[in-house]
Amino acid sequence: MSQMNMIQAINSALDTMMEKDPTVIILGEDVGYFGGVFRCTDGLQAKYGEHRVIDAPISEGGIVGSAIGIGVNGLRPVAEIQFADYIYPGLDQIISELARLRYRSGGEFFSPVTIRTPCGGGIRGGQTHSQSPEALFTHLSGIKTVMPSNPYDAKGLLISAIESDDPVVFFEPKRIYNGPFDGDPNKPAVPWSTHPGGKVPEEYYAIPLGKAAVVEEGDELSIITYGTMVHVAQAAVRIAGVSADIIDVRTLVPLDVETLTQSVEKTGRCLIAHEASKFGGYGAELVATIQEECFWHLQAPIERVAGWETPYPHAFEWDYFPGQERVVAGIRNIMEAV
Amino acid sequence: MSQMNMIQAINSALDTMMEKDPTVIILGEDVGYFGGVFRCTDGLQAKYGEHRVIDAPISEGGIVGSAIGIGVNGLRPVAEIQFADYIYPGLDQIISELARLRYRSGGEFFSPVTIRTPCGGGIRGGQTHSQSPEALFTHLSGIKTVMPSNPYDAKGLLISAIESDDPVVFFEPKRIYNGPFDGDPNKPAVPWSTHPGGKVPEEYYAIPLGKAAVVEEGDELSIITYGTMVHVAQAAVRIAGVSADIIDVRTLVPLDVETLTQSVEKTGRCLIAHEASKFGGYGAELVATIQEECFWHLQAPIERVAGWETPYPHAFEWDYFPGQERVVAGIRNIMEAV
Amino acid sequence: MTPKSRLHIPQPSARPGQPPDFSYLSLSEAGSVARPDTDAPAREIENLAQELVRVLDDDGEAKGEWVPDLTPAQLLEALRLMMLTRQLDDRMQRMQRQGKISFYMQSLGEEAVSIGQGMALDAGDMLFPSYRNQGLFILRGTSLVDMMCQCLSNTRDMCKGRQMPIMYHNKEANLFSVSGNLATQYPHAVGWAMASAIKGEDHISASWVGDGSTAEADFHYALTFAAVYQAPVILNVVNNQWAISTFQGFAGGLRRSFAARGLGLGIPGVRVDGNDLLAVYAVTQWAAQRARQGGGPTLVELVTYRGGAHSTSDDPSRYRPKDEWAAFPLGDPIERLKQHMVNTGHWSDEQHTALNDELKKTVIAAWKEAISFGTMSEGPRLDVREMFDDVYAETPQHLKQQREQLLALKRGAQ
Amino acid sequence: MTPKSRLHIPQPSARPGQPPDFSYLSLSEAGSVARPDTDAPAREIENLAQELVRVLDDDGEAKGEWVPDLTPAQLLEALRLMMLTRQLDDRMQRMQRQGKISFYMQSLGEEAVSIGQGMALDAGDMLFPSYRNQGLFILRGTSLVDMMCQCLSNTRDMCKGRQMPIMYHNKEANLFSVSGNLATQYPHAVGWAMASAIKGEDHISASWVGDGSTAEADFHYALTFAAVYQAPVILNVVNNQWAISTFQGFAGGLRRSFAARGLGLGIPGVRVDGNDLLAVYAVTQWAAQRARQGGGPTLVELVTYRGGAHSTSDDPSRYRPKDEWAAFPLGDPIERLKQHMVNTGHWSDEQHTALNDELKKTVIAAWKEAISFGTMSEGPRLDVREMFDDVYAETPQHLKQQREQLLALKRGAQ
Ligand SMILES: Cc1ncc(C[n+]2csc(CCOP(=O)(O)OP(=O)(O)O)c2C)c(N)n1
Ligand SMILES: Cc1ncc(C[n+]2csc(CCOP(=O)(O)OP(=O)(O)O)c2C)c(N)n1
Ligand SMILES: [Mg+2]
Ligand SMILES: [Mg+2]
Repeated sequence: MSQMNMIQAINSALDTMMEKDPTVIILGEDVGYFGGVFRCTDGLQAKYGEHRVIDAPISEGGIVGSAIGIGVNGLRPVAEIQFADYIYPGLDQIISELARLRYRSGGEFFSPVTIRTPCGGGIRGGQTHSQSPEALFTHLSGIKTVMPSNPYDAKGLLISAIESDDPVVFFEPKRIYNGPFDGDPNKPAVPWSTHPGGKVPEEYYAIPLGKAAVVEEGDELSIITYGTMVHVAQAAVRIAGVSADIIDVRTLVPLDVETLTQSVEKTGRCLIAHEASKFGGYGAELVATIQEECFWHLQAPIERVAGWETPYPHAFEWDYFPGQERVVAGIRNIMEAV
Repeated sequence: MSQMNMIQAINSALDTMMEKDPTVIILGEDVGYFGGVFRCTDGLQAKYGEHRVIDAPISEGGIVGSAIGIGVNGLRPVAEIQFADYIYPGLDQIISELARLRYRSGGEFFSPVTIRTPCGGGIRGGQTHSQSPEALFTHLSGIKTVMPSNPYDAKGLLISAIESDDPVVFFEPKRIYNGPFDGDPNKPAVPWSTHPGGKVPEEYYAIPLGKAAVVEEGDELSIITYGTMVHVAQAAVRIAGVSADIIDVRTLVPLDVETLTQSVEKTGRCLIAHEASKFGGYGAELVATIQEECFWHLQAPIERVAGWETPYPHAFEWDYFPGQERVVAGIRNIMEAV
Repeated sequence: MTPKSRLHIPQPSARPGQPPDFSYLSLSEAGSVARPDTDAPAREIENLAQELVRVLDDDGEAKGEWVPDLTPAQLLEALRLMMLTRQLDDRMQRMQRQGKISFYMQSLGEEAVSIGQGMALDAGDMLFPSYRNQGLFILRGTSLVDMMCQCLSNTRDMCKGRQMPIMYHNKEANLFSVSGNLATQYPHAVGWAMASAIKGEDHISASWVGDGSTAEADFHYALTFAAVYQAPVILNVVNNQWAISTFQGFAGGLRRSFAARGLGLGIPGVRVDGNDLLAVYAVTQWAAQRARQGGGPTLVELVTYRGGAHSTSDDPSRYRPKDEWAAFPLGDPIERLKQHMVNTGHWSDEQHTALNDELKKTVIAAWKEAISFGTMSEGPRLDVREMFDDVYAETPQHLKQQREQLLALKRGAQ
Repeated sequence: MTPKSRLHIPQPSARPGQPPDFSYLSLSEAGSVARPDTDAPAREIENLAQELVRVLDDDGEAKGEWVPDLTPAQLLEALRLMMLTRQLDDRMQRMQRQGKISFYMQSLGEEAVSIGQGMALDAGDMLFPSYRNQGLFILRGTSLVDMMCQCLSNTRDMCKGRQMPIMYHNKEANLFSVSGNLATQYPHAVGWAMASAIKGEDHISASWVGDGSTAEADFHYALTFAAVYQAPVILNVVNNQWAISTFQGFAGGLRRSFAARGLGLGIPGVRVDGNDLLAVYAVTQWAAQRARQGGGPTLVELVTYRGGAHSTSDDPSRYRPKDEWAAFPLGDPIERLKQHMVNTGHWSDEQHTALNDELKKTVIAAWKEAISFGTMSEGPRLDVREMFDDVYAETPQHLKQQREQLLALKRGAQ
């Protein structure tokens, strides 16, 4: 067991899998000699060579497109898209090809591509380095979507993603690369060593895709969230003084409906939080699913706390970010509803 | 007043706007000399010339990208994407540029592009000519999204879309280009002349964006839907023998929340129907919004009837399509819920 | 007055009612283009992207350095496969007209592309076809029945009813799944070739797109990645002059050949008479050898003509002269190979007619067998439960539930 | 043994700790490249994509047919603007280091690109810059204070706080909004030029991308559309040898010049010494004239070197030799123009130093003024209500509600 931040945990997952499985290769912009702009692939090219950790042209569509072909030829590519904000040129290859290949070929062809990409705001990245586009992927059939909230999960889930014969889009909330972030930008940053999720085995382990984690248990309210917002929710619960289940969805598709509904059936109240814009966001699906499954248990409307319906603005980052105050306000609304 | 099918109504909208506003131009694959694979632009190049109705290279990204520049230079481009299934190569330009240009430039630049694209299944198009990807657009800030369900609305809404200084993605449910379709593929096709929406003025008129239409009124249930499914819902209501409000959303963004909530507050029961896959579909947002606004009025869970979580399969088209039976089953579920 | 900038709109040489005019096509004499070594530096062979490699002259004589080493038996096999492709197309086209299948796309006039190129490649080479490469499937032994069953979406459909007609694949035969989205297969081929090079294998890959599709991003991705990593891949552009209703000028084809598109990335381009099976074979063999010996990608442009409608949904008489194909200077690939074989004494008109009749019968017999596995309206049907398979490697909970939901509904409806 | 295909990985000529090596760059003698007429057919001037147009030789002498018609006053203005750009960069880089702004990108070493090209274009020409074209903004009269306020996201920020630093725009000056997404501006420029041609105006457009960005789809879209419609546009590739940590070989730059990328579409390419203001000006003027007279697009490659880090988030010492810039054979654009002007008797070392000091003061004064409109941590702040404006032309209901929600929350928090 080591102390790792999320970058190190991701690096360790990649290292573990490259060691274990010689077919695993990495492809992406600046991932090779340089080790990635966030250093997630640091040292891997030196260790595994230029043919397994490959610097790519600046071409997200080409990266995904060629990764599909690489995967069809028996290798297991892990592609890095430098920022989730830049994944869109690759969307056609993801939607039209990667997600559908197995289906359309009657199960004969598939390409086990994992796409890693840093997402989310809070790093003064403005509208082109802060986006959380997960909802564009969770609507697709044939792709799994993952977003971890701590180093331990990041490693275990990334290993599962790489091992999966299904394509996986793996979102890494970059605001918590170096430490958990509770949503208060004025507090000094804390390292992952202050958090249980910062303890990460050096060796191989896998966390199955499709399982949510109950991060905290309580009985008045269920908070369903993922990524950075898990930590914000934890802080907000303290402030609001409620006893809440906090559920980290972790795998957005396929969704662990059971864990969610069990909790909401118990608490009767539910808040959903994510950083992405609210309208048509992944939270809408969570509301819809829970409403369908737990309608008769609900004692108050399910409330969503999410980004506003605007691009992520540079100067108003903390007004945009659904921080503690907004989560607390959401909790109060729900708790006061009668 | 003329009798028009939806293709003629769209053609008439384009013609009306090109006549009225010399800055309106059309760009797309096969739209010029040939008049479009669905013939929506038939005759327009002959009438307005090759510089206003422009055949484009097969390059959806290039079409959207150049249309943005054309729009910035004071023209008003209407781009056709031949099938909504092929819009993905243009997504980066839509998401990263078209939707954000006004915002990111502090309101100084904008490009009033309208993107028309045929969507939906039921024409034996298999997984690459049947998709309804509206949910990928409705999550974006800065774009309006429209889907008409009849010729009259198609013309009036398309004119508003073209006149709008905001970018609009205009989905045309191709199954109802030639006639309303109630979801039963075994019945003989009926023409638009059998439907009040087939009466279309030759001249200019506009239907404002952002207003839903109450297609039928009733008091037991609200069915909220759009596109082809409006007709399916009408047939299903007959079969189920319920008295229902049927609301045609028409403009998906911005959503006319008021019309929806008024209805659900009245009926206390709500069914949402669309052709796209359910998970993370636009229906999820409708559920979430209505649940938030009308929670205390709801007497049953809101039910979604939608495409399955698979690509649109060629042979199982009618098993995939959320037809009358499924809508009726949904209605029964809701009506029986206690 | 100084000339002024006006938006230039490419113009085809003829529209319906006008006489066909192919004067825009630049042709070379058969046998006139030299065959460089397969390791010639890209910069030294740029002429190949401009000239037109032709072996068969107008009289069916094989000429010059590109004459390939093909036995009469091989040539006969090539002829047979081209004829079989055409017979299949003809039959399926008619079946679509009769409402037996929902859609079809012929490769009429372009048969030499798939047959000539396919023959020049090894069985271990991976092919990423477009929708107009049915010949590759036939060549690599996909049975006609299997192909028809795919078009019928019936119980033996390799795609399990999920794809429109003609979207074949054949895993064992190293033929990738055809996509409805244009050009997306191009970067796949490059990635596959990269993986082959990473693994140190010497299989290469090849892919095909149409002239119109070169405007898509994937064309650029493929060329860029192929050039950067020197991937062992053959990238083919089938320039059949038309992309539905727009002629190749809308893909920039009048300004410079499609073969030239990679020159700026150092990718050699070869422009070849796509209706000359011998030339097609020879050029492909050259490019394959180049790739296998580490010379990286080649971009091959096959100059041909789309003899039929774009698809069964299309009516070309609206946008091009009806008799354009007849005026195409590179003729018909089947006629040309036949003529060559007759000239060399290995074939006769009678044999040709007999073979054609035989192939027609083969196709009809195959069709009979195919429909015994079901048609769209009659006979056995695919199990609807399969609709929910293969979305993921293992069917997840939510899809199992949806399957149950559908089955319950169907039970209820009975 | 036959050679075999292996995945080729492009290698930079030197890594940290190794001596810089620019032997891979092919250079021409100053004055050696002939200047063709602006209406020369693309095929006849392909040499321009290979050779390197240079006017200033190593001694600062202006030579050959490309010597532009620039007065000493104009040259001085160009020098001043390049120096000002560098002073601004230097100041802003330091302000970022001090935490006053969140991010910055210098154009160190590339100043001649924006200044030389911008000067050669008309005020009515529309420019679609990349993030490293700050010189265009300075040249077209955007005040330093406005630029700084943008970087500060303060109350006078033209972007109303919505964009990271350096994402300027200037509508009146015909400068488009800089995007954080690479290369997306390229098809915009082509579309703009198409519209200009449709309207029969004679304004042209120009856009810029880096060497690395040429691998993006938008590069291909822009070239294709520009070629097909013969759009009056100048497409520029600033080849500064690096794209963050990957050198230009990863964009195919070692195989063939970037200027050559359009040859396959019939787009003339011109490779120019990007650190030679006179050559840059002359080539741009040539391309502009060509476009204006209906000759369509030109692809210009400006060979230069990224003198600084990619951005304030980058540390180039990890991937390239520290002294690489000093060894760059095309030198420093400011030094080279200065030397030329000193040689011709229009400038002196003393004047240069004095001007530099003056510009530094100008920049400091501007900074003082800029921060009076607020910094990230102090002074006046943008009104948060503006966060909800400009998403649409008119703020829709749901955004008004969200604004109210936020304001209520903020009131509650007080
Ligand atoms: C991404 C995408 N855009 C548009 C289409 C619609 N479409 C199908 S075939 C075709 C024309 C292709 O022409 P070309 O590439 O020349 O191939 P050909 O049909 O001539 O073989 C078009 C526009 C598509 N299938 N995919
Ligand atoms: C679509 C997209 N992908 C990736 C990035 C991240 N990124 C920003 S700059 C850059 C390098 C660009 O290099 P180049 O085009 O050579 O321009 P230069 O920085 O050298 O001026 C990268 C990869 C981005 N901004 N947009
Ligand atoms: Mg074609
Ligand atoms: Mg660069």
